Amino acid sequence: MTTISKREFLRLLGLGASALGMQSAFGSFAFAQETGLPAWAALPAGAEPKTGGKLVYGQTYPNWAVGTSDNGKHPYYWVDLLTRSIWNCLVWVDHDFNLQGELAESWQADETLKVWDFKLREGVLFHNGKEMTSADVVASINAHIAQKGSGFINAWFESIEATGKYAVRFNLNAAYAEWPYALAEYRLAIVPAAGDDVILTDGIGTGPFKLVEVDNRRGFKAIRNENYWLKGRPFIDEVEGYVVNSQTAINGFRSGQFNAVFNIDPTTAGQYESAAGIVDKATGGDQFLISMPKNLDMAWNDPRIRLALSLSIDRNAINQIVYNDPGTWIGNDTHMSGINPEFLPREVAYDIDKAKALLAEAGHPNGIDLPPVVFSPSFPEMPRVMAIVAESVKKAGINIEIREMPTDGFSAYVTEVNKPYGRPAVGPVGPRNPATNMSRMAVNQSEEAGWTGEKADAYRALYATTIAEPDETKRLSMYQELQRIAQSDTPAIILGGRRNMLAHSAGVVNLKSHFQNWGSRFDDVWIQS
Amino acid sequence: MPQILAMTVRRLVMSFFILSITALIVFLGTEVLPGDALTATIPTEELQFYSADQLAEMRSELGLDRPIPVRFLEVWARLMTFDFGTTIVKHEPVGPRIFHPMINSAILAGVALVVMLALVISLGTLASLKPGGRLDTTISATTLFTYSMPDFVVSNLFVIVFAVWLGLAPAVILAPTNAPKLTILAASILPVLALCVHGVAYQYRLLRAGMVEALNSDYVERARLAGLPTWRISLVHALPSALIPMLNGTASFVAGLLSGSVVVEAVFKYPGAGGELLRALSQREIPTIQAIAFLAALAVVVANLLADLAILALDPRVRTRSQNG
Amino acid sequence: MADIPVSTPLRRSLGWLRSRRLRRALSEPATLMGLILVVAHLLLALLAPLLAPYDTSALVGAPLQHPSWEFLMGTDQIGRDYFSRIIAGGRIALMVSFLGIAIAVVSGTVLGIIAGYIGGRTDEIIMRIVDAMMAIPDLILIAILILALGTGPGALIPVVAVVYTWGVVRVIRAKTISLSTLDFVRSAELRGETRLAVMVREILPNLIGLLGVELAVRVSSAVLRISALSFLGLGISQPTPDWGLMVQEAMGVIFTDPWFLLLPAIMLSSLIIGVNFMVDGLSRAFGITTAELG
Amino acid sequence: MKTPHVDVRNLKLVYKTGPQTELAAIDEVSFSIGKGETLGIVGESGCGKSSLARAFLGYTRPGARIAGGALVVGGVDVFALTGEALRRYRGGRAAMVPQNPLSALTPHRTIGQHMVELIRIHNAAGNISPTQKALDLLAAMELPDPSAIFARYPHQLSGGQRQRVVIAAALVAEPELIVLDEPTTALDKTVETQVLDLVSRLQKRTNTTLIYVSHDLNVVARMCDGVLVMQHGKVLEDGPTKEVFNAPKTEYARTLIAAIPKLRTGTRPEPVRLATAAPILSIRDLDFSYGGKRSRFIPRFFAAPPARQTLKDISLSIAAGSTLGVVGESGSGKSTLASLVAGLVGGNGGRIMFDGKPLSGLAGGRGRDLRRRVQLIFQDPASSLNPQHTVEQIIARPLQVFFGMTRAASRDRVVQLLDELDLDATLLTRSPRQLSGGQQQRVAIARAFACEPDLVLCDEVTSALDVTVQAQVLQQMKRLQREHNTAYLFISHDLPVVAEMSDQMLVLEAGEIRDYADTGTILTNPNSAYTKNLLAAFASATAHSTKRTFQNVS
Repeated sequence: MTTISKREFLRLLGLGASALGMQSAFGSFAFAQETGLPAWAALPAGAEPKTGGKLVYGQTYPNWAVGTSDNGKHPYYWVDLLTRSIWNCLVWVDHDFNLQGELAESWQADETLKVWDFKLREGVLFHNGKEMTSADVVASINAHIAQKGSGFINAWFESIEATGKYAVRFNLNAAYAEWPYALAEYRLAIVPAAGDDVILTDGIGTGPFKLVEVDNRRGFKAIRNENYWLKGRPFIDEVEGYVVNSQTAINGFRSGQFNAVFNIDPTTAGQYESAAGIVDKATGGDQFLISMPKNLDMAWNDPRIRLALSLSIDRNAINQIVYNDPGTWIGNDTHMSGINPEFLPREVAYDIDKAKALLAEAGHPNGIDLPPVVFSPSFPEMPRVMAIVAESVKKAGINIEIREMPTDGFSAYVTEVNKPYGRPAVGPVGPRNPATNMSRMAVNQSEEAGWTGEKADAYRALYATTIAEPDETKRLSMYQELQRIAQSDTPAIILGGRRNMLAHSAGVVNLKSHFQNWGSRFDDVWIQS
Repeated sequence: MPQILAMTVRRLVMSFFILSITALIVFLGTEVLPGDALTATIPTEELQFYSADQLAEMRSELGLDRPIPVRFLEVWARLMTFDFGTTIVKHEPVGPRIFHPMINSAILAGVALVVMLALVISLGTLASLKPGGRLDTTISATTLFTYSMPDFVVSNLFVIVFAVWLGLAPAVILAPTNAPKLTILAASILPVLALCVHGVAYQYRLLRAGMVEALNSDYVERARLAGLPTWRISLVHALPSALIPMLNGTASFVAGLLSGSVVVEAVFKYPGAGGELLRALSQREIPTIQAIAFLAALAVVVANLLADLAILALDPRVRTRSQNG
Repeated sequence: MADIPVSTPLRRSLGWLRSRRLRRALSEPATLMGLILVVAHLLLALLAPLLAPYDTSALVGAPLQHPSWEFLMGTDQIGRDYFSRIIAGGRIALMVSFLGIAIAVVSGTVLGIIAGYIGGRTDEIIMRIVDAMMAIPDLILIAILILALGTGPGALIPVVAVVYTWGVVRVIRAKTISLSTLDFVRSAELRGETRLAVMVREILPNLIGLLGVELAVRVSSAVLRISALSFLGLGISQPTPDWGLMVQEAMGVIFTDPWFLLLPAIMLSSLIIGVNFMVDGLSRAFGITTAELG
Repeated sequence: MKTPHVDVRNLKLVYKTGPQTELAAIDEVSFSIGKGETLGIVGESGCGKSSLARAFLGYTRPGARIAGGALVVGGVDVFALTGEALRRYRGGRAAMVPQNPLSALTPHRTIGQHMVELIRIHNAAGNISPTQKALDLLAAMELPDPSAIFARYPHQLSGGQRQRVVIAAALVAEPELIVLDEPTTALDKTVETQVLDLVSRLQKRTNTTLIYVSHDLNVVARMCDGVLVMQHGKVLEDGPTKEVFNAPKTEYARTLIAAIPKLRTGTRPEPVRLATAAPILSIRDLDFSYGGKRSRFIPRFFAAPPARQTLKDISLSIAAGSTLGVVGESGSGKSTLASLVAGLVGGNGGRIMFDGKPLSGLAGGRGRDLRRRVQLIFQDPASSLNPQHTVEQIIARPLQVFFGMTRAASRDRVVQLLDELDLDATLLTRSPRQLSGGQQQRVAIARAFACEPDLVLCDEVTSALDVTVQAQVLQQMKRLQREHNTAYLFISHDLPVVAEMSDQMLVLEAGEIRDYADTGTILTNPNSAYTKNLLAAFASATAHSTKRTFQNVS
């Protein structure tokens, strides 16, 4: 008799649900009955977790936002320090891109896809001992809306109301089939209800660790939350995280100060492995993007030139040289990531001759000088990616300077060169579900970069229809159609995509790199020996 | 003595003017910029949430729309009263934010200063016992060599050798910014040494030049001919005079030390004002930049004032002169 | 009856004396080594494009290769020829420093002579500005100015000039003051020479040696500062080859490929050490004291 | 024959001049001195006398070394001493009185600290406290108020006081040999006389052997039993003072002795000229004080305020083509007088008339012609000639400024001027640093005469020169005066030199005129007590007063 693991069984169940076209409308709610833990929290077979120990990790992702605030206890400023050590959201996206209920046990939409009911997990205690109820969720979400916490929900959000002690209802202003995904955004943490000016500032959440000390912009210390709602978790007694640069991370790891480092520079993997470190790669990670402004009289207002630029970027070289990961997916010039099932690869992604032909067609047979773009590095390897891009496009006769600058330089460029609003937004974009991904060129005003014209209008119209479509299969093809529209006009160019990597010492077990920078969990990690 | 007091007061008044000019320079460098200070301050990720009207409103709220002289006077008044204003985006007071980093940096620079002076004076005196001797040549060559090593290279090598390979000290300073100052002190051993490697050379050259001059002087020759022991000649007769050129260079030296500590702090991740400054520069957090630059200048001016007083104590001729004039 | 000259070599002509001083200075191995290093660095900076086997930004091989005949110093993290980048790594910093310092030396000399010779209130005003400018640590001042002006060579040159002028003013002023007490200045004044003539004709020629030394010392210091800024991520940025930036990049592979750090560090150090040896020897030969250099 | 107290045999001292080359500063020198005797070592600058002085203490300057010979003091082979023994010998058995007492005293230590330190090091206090011993020594040096001196810093003392202090310091351990290196060069003549008398008295009491090293032959003649004449590191003459001075055996010694400025009270030249010529410069009731006013040339924060040198009620006149000599000691105001006339400082009470027209204020405010006609020659040519200019540029500049000459035209004139001062035309392209002191000063004189002046102010123009060179320069200046009919205001502290040069003399003390008359009158019949004193000081110095017989032991 074939034994099917609980996990496998649930996956099959999920497939069944998606065959009905309703998978995303109904949250997963199955529990591993024996342990009282949700299925996604199950440990690998044969695991013998140990309790105790301390995880000290370094994180190379510099979150510039945190520097603008003194309040290190605010979850918004925790993308670098990995929010989920302290807080939980209603929903979590797991390592396989599945939605999992975190503080929400299940959810359901009405037929209009405008009213979403969420059932909350019962018996969840905040770090301060207070039980989490719908009042807290309502207060938290309202605070996020007021503080403009996530650009991905504001456009649709109408109101939230408590429909019971452990139930809340979202009312949207338009149909949104993938609303729960939007709520998985790391910022949308659930915190205890409090006054408008106090809420979100006390560092109290429902997460596996309780905040002991935050050194604003440098690091934090936290200890085990004995009342964590995932029973028997976490395994570790203490966790400390520090924001460091790539080199400091290596030094700290090799000197034994860190037993894990998140977001390592792929080139430095050898520095960890030569010190007995274990490198773990996620299926995906952030992509590097330039969205092309079209409001000024610039060469790339011509889609042929944008396409030529895209076609002349040797993305395989990036994968090979920077990530030592030849043959992996390459970006398709939309925000869609290779790990999205809806991802639609370009038919031809690298073709110098075609690029040259396009340039000639656009009136630049001898090549073209494009205006410089500037970026501020978020991931350590980013300057190298940019160097390869700038170098490889030369082969097609395109000269473009991609200059590294601190954040301010970027902004100065924006305000000086690209008045009034167009900006060559160069930066990393995190992988999200298609609804969120595709919204970035449609509703997110900072990233649409002034994409105008017939195709932009068609794209926006189709986007509204798509997220109102309840049938997932249909949505998938519509998402692909959206990608085709975007690709035909190339308003943005994806330079390359990284796979998040972390390194940990052999003593740290079950620490997994998540494709979303902020997605890593700490409640299922333990320290061996 | 009252004359010396009067002179001190005069120097204090002068320092006040110097700091005012410093404030002006900092203001010009930070606020009278090409581009808009406010929008530049808001990180890219945040900018999406503001409309043009909101930005205009914030600008007028911050007073960035007023004439430059008015704004300078305000900045001047703020800096002079150590009220460093609030950060542009979050309206959080700058003072408390940079208080601990400043103290930590002061500890680092202060300890480095003391260690360096002790090192320089003992090396300079030792070398002067036999000018041109093997010790003298060795020290001169070594300091010149270490001077040529960029501080960012030295710091990194220190981390690799002493922390990663030998494990004598932590490679990354994890002590929180507001840690007890003894913890900070303990954490500053390697950074201080790294600072010294580069910094000692400059001071040593000045001191040695002073020592050579003093040792070639008539009064040292007289002391030799009068049968005084060599160590006594070096310490009692030559050293105090030799310190004067070194003390005259205090301003550049302390300024250089603070420059170096920005680099060293970055390498060690020392919880000091250097890191705060780099962050502020990256984000164009102008009130913070102004505050740190101003406080650094204040430290230099104060150090210079102290050096002047030390010269006054060391050289009775200057004392008499200041009484007369 | 003729006077007895102080010593025989003084009978020779002026030019000969100068070269004799130079020769005496260069007879010291350290000075000679310094001069050779400096000249080598200057030649390298000037001729880098001719000497480099590859384009400094071209991706010519697999990343992180060890030295070979094809790639004399191996390749860097993205497969650019490291040798080509190393020899070009000082170009921008040196050029920016040299031009910036040249401006600083000229403007600093003008201000310094005026402050030192005219004295009085003019001196007071100039010196208080000098004090204020020098009170701000140079790295911070450079960073602030870069913020305002940017990091292109066109912006860095004035930044370097603005930051380094004041030290020159101080040194030149001190020397001018000591020169002004000499009687040849009195003599010129008694002849009724204008102040400008006294400054240009009488004082300036006596500053030439000091100015040369100032130029060299400050160029080396500016190169260090610029590379430190690159290291911190505030200065020169990719793909321009720069030693400070290279050191910063090399830190990521230090434990497996240490020469990536050593090569740019050695280049930077040898330039600084060369300048210092050269300046030490020459200033000894031309009687410029360390104290004068400030 | 008595055993000599100090015995020098074939002493050779060399300086390193290059990696392989050495220069002998003292070459095979031998002589000896008896106990309690006084030996003078004379010679012009660079003759090796200072190196010899230090060698007595077993000391050579860096770069020099003893290359041979022996030096025995009281039976001790000095060159054999090392380490602790050498240290105890220095200051203990032999002591040195240094040349310039201001620079020889550590500036940041009080006189008391200096003295007590030495007393402690040499255990010289006996059964009294070191402080008491120091006070006693200072008192023995006839210093007024020793306890006040004790607490002062060197720069707070007068030159004479400092000189007494360094002598007291040398006496701390009652050494048997004291070497005095140019002990009174920095002092005024009247003070020098007092100090020398004091040293003589102390020597008599303690029977110390003394060695005087000096370029001032007057001092040696006055103080020493025997004298050693040195040139280029070699001893040219060696014998009892009287013999050497009265019957020098070598040409060099003859020249040296002939060049000593002497007070000649005999006939004065051409007094007639005074009576007939109109005054080119006349000064009436001149007052001047520096108080409150600073020279604009001295920056405020750096230079010490100048001494409060004041002039009171100065009236004088100089006839065209004649010389008025001004004599005074340091602080008498004589340089201020020159500065005022030259226009280096301005703002005075009283009147200065030049050729019948008022001459006042700073030089810059005077007309070009006035600036040309009044020239100043400075004391130190090393300072008054721009080291970066060639001789030609230096002399040609006034020609260009005042006569608008072109380069080519000025070249001939410069050569001519050089020729007038016996300077070779090959010097044209030299820089001042390449010239000897005498040549430098003659270039400075040529520069002054290039202006074709009517009045030349000479401020201590020969004090930096050796006596033989001084004699030459003075001769040339006299000749130039005759040829150009130029008037001189000749200022010096050296009375014989002034007397030699002047038709009339003026004696200044503390800014006031003590005597003003024909040179002959002043020398023979001075009015004031001050002038009499001054004359006495110079007269006694000049007299050959060997009080003892010199024992020639060599």
